[in-house]
Amino acid sequence: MNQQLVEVISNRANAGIDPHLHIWGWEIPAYLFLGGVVAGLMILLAGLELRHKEKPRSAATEWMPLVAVALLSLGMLFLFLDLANKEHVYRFYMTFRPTSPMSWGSWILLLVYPALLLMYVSGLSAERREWLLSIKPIQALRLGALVRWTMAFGDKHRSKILWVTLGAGVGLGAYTGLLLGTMVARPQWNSAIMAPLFLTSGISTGAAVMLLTRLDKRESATLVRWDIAAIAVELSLLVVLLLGLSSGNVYSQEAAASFLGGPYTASFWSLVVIAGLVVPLTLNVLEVRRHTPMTLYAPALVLIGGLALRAILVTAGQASGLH
Amino acid sequence: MSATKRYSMVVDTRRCVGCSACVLACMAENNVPDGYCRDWIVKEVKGRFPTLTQEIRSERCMHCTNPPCVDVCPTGASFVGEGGAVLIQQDDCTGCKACIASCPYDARYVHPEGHVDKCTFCMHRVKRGDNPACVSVCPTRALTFGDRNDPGSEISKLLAARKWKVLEPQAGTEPNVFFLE
Amino acid sequence: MAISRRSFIKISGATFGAAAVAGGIGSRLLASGHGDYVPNPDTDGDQVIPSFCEICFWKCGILAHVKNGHVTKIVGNPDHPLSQGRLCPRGTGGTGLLYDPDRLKKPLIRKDVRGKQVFEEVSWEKALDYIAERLTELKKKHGPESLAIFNHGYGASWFKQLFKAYGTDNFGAPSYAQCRGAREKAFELTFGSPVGSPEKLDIENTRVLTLIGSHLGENMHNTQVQELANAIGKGAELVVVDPRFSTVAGKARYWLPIKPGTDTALLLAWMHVIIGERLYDIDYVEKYAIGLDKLTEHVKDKTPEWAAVETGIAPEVIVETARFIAGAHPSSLIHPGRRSNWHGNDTQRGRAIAVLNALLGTWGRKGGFFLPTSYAVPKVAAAKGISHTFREPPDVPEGQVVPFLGEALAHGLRDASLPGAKVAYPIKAWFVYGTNLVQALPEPQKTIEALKALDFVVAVDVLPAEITGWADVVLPEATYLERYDDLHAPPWKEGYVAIRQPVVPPLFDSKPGAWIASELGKRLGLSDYLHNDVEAYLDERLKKLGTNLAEMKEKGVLRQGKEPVFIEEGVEPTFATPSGKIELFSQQIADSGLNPLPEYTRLDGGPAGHFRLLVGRTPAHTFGRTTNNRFLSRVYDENAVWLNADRATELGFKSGDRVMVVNQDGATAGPITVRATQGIRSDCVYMVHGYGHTANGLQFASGRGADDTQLVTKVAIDPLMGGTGINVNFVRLERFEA
Amino acid sequence: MMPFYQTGGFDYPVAMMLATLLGMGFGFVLERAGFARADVLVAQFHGTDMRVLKVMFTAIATTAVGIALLSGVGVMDVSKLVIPGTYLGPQIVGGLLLGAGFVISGYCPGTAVVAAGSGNLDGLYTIGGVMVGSLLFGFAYPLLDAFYQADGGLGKITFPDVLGVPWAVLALGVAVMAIGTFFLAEKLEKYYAKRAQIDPPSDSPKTRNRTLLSLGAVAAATLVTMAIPDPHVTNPPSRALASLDPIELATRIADGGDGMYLVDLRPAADCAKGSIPGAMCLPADDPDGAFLASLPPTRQLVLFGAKDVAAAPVSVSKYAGAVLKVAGGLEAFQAAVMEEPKPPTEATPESIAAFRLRAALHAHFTGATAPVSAPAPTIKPVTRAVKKGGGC
Amino acid sequence: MNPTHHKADWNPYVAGVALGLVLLLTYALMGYGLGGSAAVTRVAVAGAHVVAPTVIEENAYLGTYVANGANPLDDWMIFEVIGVLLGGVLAAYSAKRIRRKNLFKGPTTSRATRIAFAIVGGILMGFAARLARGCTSGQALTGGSVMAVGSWIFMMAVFVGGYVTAPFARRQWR
Repeated sequence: MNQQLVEVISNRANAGIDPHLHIWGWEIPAYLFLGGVVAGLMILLAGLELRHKEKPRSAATEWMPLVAVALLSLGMLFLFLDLANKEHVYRFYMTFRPTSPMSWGSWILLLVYPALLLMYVSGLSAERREWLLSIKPIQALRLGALVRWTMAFGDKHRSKILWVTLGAGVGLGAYTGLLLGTMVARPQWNSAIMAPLFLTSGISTGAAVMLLTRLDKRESATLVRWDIAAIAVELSLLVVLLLGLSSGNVYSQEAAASFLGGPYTASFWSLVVIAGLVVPLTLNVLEVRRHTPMTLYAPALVLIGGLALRAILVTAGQASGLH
Repeated sequence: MSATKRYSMVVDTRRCVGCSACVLACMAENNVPDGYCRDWIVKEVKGRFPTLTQEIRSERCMHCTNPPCVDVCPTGASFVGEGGAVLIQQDDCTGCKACIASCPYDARYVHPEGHVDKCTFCMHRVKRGDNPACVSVCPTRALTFGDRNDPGSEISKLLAARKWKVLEPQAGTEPNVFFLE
Repeated sequence: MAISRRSFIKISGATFGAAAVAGGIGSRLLASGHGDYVPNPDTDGDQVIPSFCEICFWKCGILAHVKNGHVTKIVGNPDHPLSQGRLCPRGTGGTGLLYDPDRLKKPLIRKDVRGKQVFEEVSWEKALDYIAERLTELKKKHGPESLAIFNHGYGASWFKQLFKAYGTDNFGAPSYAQCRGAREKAFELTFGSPVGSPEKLDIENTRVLTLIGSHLGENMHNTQVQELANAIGKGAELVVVDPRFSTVAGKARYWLPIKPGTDTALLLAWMHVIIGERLYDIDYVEKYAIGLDKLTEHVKDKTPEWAAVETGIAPEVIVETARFIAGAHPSSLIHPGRRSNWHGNDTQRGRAIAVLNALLGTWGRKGGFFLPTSYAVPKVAAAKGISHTFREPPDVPEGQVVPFLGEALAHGLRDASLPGAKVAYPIKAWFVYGTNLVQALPEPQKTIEALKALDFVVAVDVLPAEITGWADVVLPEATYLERYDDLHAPPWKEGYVAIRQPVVPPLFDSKPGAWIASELGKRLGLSDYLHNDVEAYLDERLKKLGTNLAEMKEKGVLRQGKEPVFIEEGVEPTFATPSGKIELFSQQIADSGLNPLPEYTRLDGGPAGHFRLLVGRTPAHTFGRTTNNRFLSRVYDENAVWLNADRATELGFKSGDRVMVVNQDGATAGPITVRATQGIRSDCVYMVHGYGHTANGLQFASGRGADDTQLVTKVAIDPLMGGTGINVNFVRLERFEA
Repeated sequence: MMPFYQTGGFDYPVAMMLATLLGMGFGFVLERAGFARADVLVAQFHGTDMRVLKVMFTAIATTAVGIALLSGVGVMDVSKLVIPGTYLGPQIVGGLLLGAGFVISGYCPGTAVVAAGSGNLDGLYTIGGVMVGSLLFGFAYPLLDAFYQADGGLGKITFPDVLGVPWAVLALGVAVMAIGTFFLAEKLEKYYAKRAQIDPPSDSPKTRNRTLLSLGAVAAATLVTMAIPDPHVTNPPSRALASLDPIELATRIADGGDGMYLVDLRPAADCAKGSIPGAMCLPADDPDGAFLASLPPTRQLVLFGAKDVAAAPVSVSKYAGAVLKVAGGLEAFQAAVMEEPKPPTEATPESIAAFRLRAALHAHFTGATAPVSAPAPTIKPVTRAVKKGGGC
Repeated sequence: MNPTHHKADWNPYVAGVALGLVLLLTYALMGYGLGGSAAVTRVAVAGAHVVAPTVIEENAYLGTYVANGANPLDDWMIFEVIGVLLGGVLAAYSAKRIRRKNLFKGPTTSRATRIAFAIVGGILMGFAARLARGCTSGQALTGGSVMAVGSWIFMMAVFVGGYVTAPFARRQWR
C-alpha cells in the first residue's frame, strides 16, 4: 500500500465538459458512419465500373449514386442537428480554413454531390435516360437540355468522372477519420491510423449497403472479395491503432486501456471486432471458399459493426484526455 | 523590447489558496451563464497520509501560442486576437464543437445561446489598461497578467526568477498561462 | 511479429507533429481574421458606489457597480485598508444575496403554533404595532430583561440601542461562546487585551507562522489571507497543527497531523524545549512578563516524549519544530485562531498559545501582534441618554460558577429560556437579528424546546432561514447593499473610518434595520433614545470629523495615515492585567481556584467505531448564511464528509458515496457525500459547517449536504469562560438508501 | 484460481467480451447439434429422436466431471461458483409450463435464438413470445410475489451438500446414469420410429461408444483426485515476518492504533483474560483464515503471542496486507511499557529520550493522566468584563 | 414426420461433450454458466422502458432491471446471447444451411398456425422462465451440471411438462 495516490478536486462543472467531455452525442457517429458509407459507395461504384468495363451493369448500381446522395443528405442532416448555433450553418461556406479538417470536409461534401449526380445521370442505360427525361420535374423545370448535355458530357468523360468520384470518395472517407485523428487533445483519436481506418471501414460498409441490394452475380462476387480485403485491412489497422496507443505516452496508454480491459472493452470487442469484423469476414470467406449461399448476414453485421465502431470511438475519444 | 505584445498570465501556486474569488469575479465580469465557468480551481493532493503534497491552481484557457482550437475551427470564429489572446467571434460560430474537442485543457464550453465561449483574458479590460477581473480580485495576488515580450514587465520578472511549468506541454500548444511552483 | 516499439511511436506521433506544425503556420496566417474585435460583456457600472461588505463580519471596503439600477458586480475598494482592492469570493458574490429569489419580501405574522409554517403577509404598520404591543405587555408582565436579543452582524447596533433603552442588556451573539470566546479570554488573562476582530496580527511580516487548528485560507478573512500570501511570497514558513491536511497545511514546512484535542500537550512540550534550551526572547520576557519561574517548573515534566504519547507526533519532530519556531522570534507568530471553542479545555489552550507568544516576544512586535490604532470618531448622542442599570444576564445556571464571564453566553440565554431553568430570572421572549439560532447554537434539541416554550419570538432577517419558521413575527430586512449602517472605525494597523450606504433602493418590501429600530422605538415610546434619521445622524458624526455625508458617500473610506504600531517603532505596550505585565502565571486564575498555568486535560475517546466530528468552513461561504446564495454556490454547492481513505476502504465507502452521519446519541444529519482522502487522520471526520438546511423557504440550500449542528447534541463547557466546546461529538457513517 | 472472474482474475468489461466468445461457442454447438430446428427438438417429446436428452445429459455429465476434476486437482474453487438457488414451487410449476411451451413452440428460449440466427422465422416469433411472456410475468408479479419468493427458497443447495458425497463420486454417478439413460433412450427411439414408420436416428454407434467410453473413463479417473490432499493444508506459504519494536507498538497504540490490526495469537482463554490494549483475539474457529481474509488489507496485521512468534500460523496467509510481529511478544511489551522504567545509568541524550518515552508510555498505559496533578478547584467568580469582538 | 437429419449435424454425444466443454470453460472463466431467456427478458424490458418508462420503473419485478438508472442491456447475458446468435450464424453458414424466412412446420399445417404456436409457446416459456429463474439453458443445463437440487427438479418438470403436452401439440407437425 505504498503507491503514490493522487487526489484531484476541481470545481469546474461545465455542462458537456465535466466530468469528461461529452459534447457529441449520437449525431456525429451517425454522420461519420453515413459519410463513410457514401465514401465507400463512391469508391466501390467507380471501382466496379472500372473493373468490369464491358459487362452489363445491374440496375442496383445504376441508382446507387442516388442512394448515396440520400444517405449523405441524411448524414448532413445529423451534422446539422448537432450544431449548437444552427442559424449560423452558412458560415461553413463563407470561408475556407486550410488547417481545419471540418472546413475541408464541408467543401469536399460540395464536390461529392455534383460528382454523384453526374455519375448517376451519365451512368444510366438508354431506356432509363428516356425515363429520366420524361419525368415531370425535369420537364416542368425545363432541365431537359441540361440533363441531355450532362449525359453527353458523361458519355464523353465517363472514365474521368469515375476517377474523380473515386478520388472524392477517398477524400470523404479519409476526412471522416482525419477529423478525429488530428485532435491532439484526445489521445484516443490522435493517431495517423484514424484516416485509413475510417476509409477502409467506409469501403466495407459501402460494400455492405450494396450487397443488401440485388446485384449482378459478378458484381457481388467482386464486392465480397473486396469486402474481405477491406475487413482484413481494417482489422490490422485496429491492431496497429491499439499497439500504437499502448506504446505511446501515459495518456495514450490510458486510452488504449479503455479498450483492453477498460470501460469500452466489451462493446468494442463484442460489437466491433467479433460481430462487426471477424464474423462477417468468416462468413464472406465461407461464401467465397465453400460457395455457401449469399445472405444478408454479413452485410448487416458489417453495418452494425461500422456504426458501433464510430459510436464507440467518438464516445471513448471524448472520454480520453491529457490529464 | 519586442514590438508585438504577448499577453500571458502567471499563477503562483504557492500563494493561491483556491478560494475561487477569481472564478466568481470572472462570472460577474463576463456574465458567464449559470452552470458554466471560464476559470476554475484545481487542487491536487499527492501521496499517502501523513506524507502529502498539494498544488492549487487557478486554471483557464491557456491562450496557446499554437492554439489547436483556432486550427480546427472551420469558420474562423476562433481566432488569435491582439497580444495573442485566443478569442471567439460569436457571430461566426456554428457551434460545431470541434474546438471544444481539440482543447487539451477543456477550457471551452457551448454557451446556452449556441456559440462557443471561454476566457477572453478580459481583453475589454486589458485594452483600457486594467488587469483581467480574476487578477484584479485575487486576494492572495497569486495571479499576474502582463506582456511577456516586455522584459520589464512583472510577469517577465517572475518567469525569470521562479521555477515554472505549463500544463500538458506534450500537446505542443505552447500555453501562455504559467504556473509557478 | 516483430514490430519495433519505436516505429509505433512514430506512427502515433505523426499527426501529432503535423498538427503542431500546421497549427503554428495556420495561426500565423489567419491571426488577423477579425482584426481588433474584442468581446465585451459590458458589465461596468454607470455608477460605482463605495460601501463595506457584510457577507461576513470582516467589513471589507467594496465598490458596487450599478448599471440601470442593477448591481452588476462588486469589487474591492483599493482605498480600504482591509480589502486593499481585493475581495474574497463571498464579497464578490454579494449580488447573490441581493438578488436571492428566496428573500423575505414582506413582514409576516404567524397564524399557527410555532414550528408550523403558517404565516400571513402583513403591512409594516401592522407588524410593528403588533411587536410593540407584545413587547409592552412583556415588559409589564416579566420585566424588560426577560427579553433576550440574539444578534450577528453590524446592523445590530440600531437594535442594541433600542433594546438598551427598552431595559435589557441580554445580547447574546453565538459568535462569542461558540467561537471566539475562549481565545479572547485567554489573551485578556495573559496580555490584558483580547485579540479582537479584525485580529491585530501582523502576519505579513512574520517569518514563521504557526497555526493551531486554524485553517486560514479556508476561513477567508480577507486581510489575513492577503497577508498570509504576502508572507509566503516573502519566504515565511508555516507550521500547521491540524488533524486534517488543510489548504494551508499543504503550504506548510511542517504539517503535524495531531490527535484531536491534544494541542495543549504539544504547546507545553514546545515550551519545555524553548525554555529548557533558552530559545525564548529573554530580554522581552524579563521586561514585560511575570511568572517565568513558575512556568518553567510547570513545563519541566512536559517532555517531548510525554507529548508524543499524547499527540501522536514523534518527539524528534516536536523538538525540531520547537527550535524552528523559536529560531524566528520575535517574528514567529503562534496564530491565536478564531473559532476556539473545541473541547471544553479551550481557555487553557488559548492561554498556552498566549504564553508561547509571550515567550517568543511577539506581542507588539513586527511579524507578531501589532498595537492597534484607530480613527477617533466622536460619538453623537441621542436626545436622551440611557441611565438605568441592567440586571446581569441569566446565562449561567444558579449554583454554577464561571469565573471569567465576558459577553453574554448565547447558549446560556437559550438555556435560561427553557421551562424550569434554574436561573436568576427566566427569559420569556427572543428578538433574533440576523442569526439562524437553529443552526448556530449547539444542542439544537434545546433550541427547539426553548422556541416552543417562549412567549414571543421576533426574527429580523434577509432570508427565510430556519429561525424565521419559529418566529411569531418575521421582519424582512434590507441587505447591506440597500441600507445605511453606522460608521465603521475599528482598531487596526492604521486608523480609518468607512461608510455603509445603499447602492440600490431596498427590493420588495424590505426595510433597513435603522428604520425598523426607529419605528419600533416610536411605538415603544423610546424615540428620544434613538437616532431616528440615519442620514442626519451620520452627517452629524462625519461633520465632527471635518467631512460630511455627501463627501463620505463619494469616498467610502477616510484614512488616518500610517502611525507606529510596534515596539520597534517606539510604541510602549501596556498590559491591562492586574500586574500590568504579561501574566505567564495568572494570579487571577489562581484566585478563582483554577490552574493558573496552561493546563492539558486528556479527553475521553468516543465509542468504538466512531469518529470525532470536526467542522470548519469553505472560503466560498459564511456558514449557513450564504449557502442559499446561488452565485456563491456555483463554486461550492454542497459539503462533503472527509473520511480517511484507508478507513473508507475498510468501511466499504468511496468518494462520492452518499451517507447519513449518525452521532453517539443517535442524532442524524445528511445525506452527505463522502470524500475519501489521505488528507485526514483516521480517528476523525470533517465537514464544512452551514449546509443541510431544512427551511423550505431556502429553496436552493434546503436539503443540500448535511448540517453538523444536528450532530452536536453534546457540548463541553469551558470552566473558565463558559464557552461550548463542540468537538466532543462522535459519529459514524451509514450508507444512505434513497 | 478458477473461476477467474469471481476471484478477481479480470474485470467486468473483459468478462463481457468473454461472454460474447463463450456465447459464440454455445451457439455454434447448439446449431451443430441440430437444435436450431424445431422439428428436431420436438421429436424428443414424440420419442422419435432423443437428441435433446442425449446432448443435454452428455453435456451435464461432461461439465460435472470437469468441475469435479478441476476442483479435485485444486485449480478451481467450487465455493466461488454461482449456483442457482432452490425454490421448489416456482421451479416445478415453471418447469412444467416451460416444458409445455417448449413443445408448443418447438424451441426453448436459447435454441430459439440460434434458430432465429440461422434464418428460421418460427424461432424469431418464439423469441417475441418469450419477450411478451416475461413482461406478463412482471405485470402478474404482484400476485405471484409470495409464491415466487417462496420464503426465500431453500438456498443454494447441491447434491454434494445434501448427500454428503464428494463431487467426484457424484460426477461419476451422473455420467453412469446418463449412459444408462442413453441405452434406454435409443431403445425408445427405435420403438417410436417404428410406430411412426420412419427410420430411427442413425448416428454412428462407433463414435457414440468412443465418446461415452472416454467420458466414463475421465469420470472414473476423477475419483483419483480424491486422494490428492488439500493443497492449502500441506503447502503453507510461510511468511518471514518483520518485527515491530514494543515501544513503537505502544506509541502507535497511544496514537489510536488505526494503522494496524493487532492480533493476539495466544489461546482464546488467555487472550480473553487480558491482552495488549486494542488487540483482538484470533477467533478459534478461524483455522482457514476466513476472518483474516475478510479484513480489508488497508492496515498492517500485527501478530503477537506470549513470547516471540517464530512462525505465523497458516491462516495468516489469507490476509492480503502487510504482516508484522511484535518482537518478543506480550512479555516484551509488558516489560517495556507496563513496568516502571528506571532512569538510565549512562545519561546520553538518546538514553534520556528513550527513558522519557518509556515513562510517558508507562503513564499512558497504566492510566495516569497528565503528569501534573491539578489542584482541586474551588471556583470563585470574577466580575464580568465585556470587551466587544465580532462575528465568527 | 421425419426430423430433418443433416450431414452437418454432429453426433449427439459429441455435441454433448462439446457443449459440456463450453459450459465448463464458462464456469472456469466466469464462475457462472450459460443462459438464454434472461437476455430476451432484458431486451424486452429495455424496449418497454423506452416506450413506457414509468410503468417499468414502478413495476415491482421489472423495475429491478432498471433500478438506479441501470441499463438492462449492460449485462453478461446480453453479450452472451449476442455471441449465441453469432455462433449460430457461423455454424449454420459453415454447414451451408442458412435459411431465409424458413418455418419448420408439418406439411398440412398453415404458416399462420405454426406462427401462432410459436408465439403462444414463447409466451408460456417467457413466463415460466421468469418464474423458475431460468430456462432450459440457465436452469436445467447450467444448474444441473453443478448439481443444484432445484435445477434437477426443474429439468424433470420440463420433461414431464413436455411429454404431457406433446400429444396435444402434435397436430402442427402433421
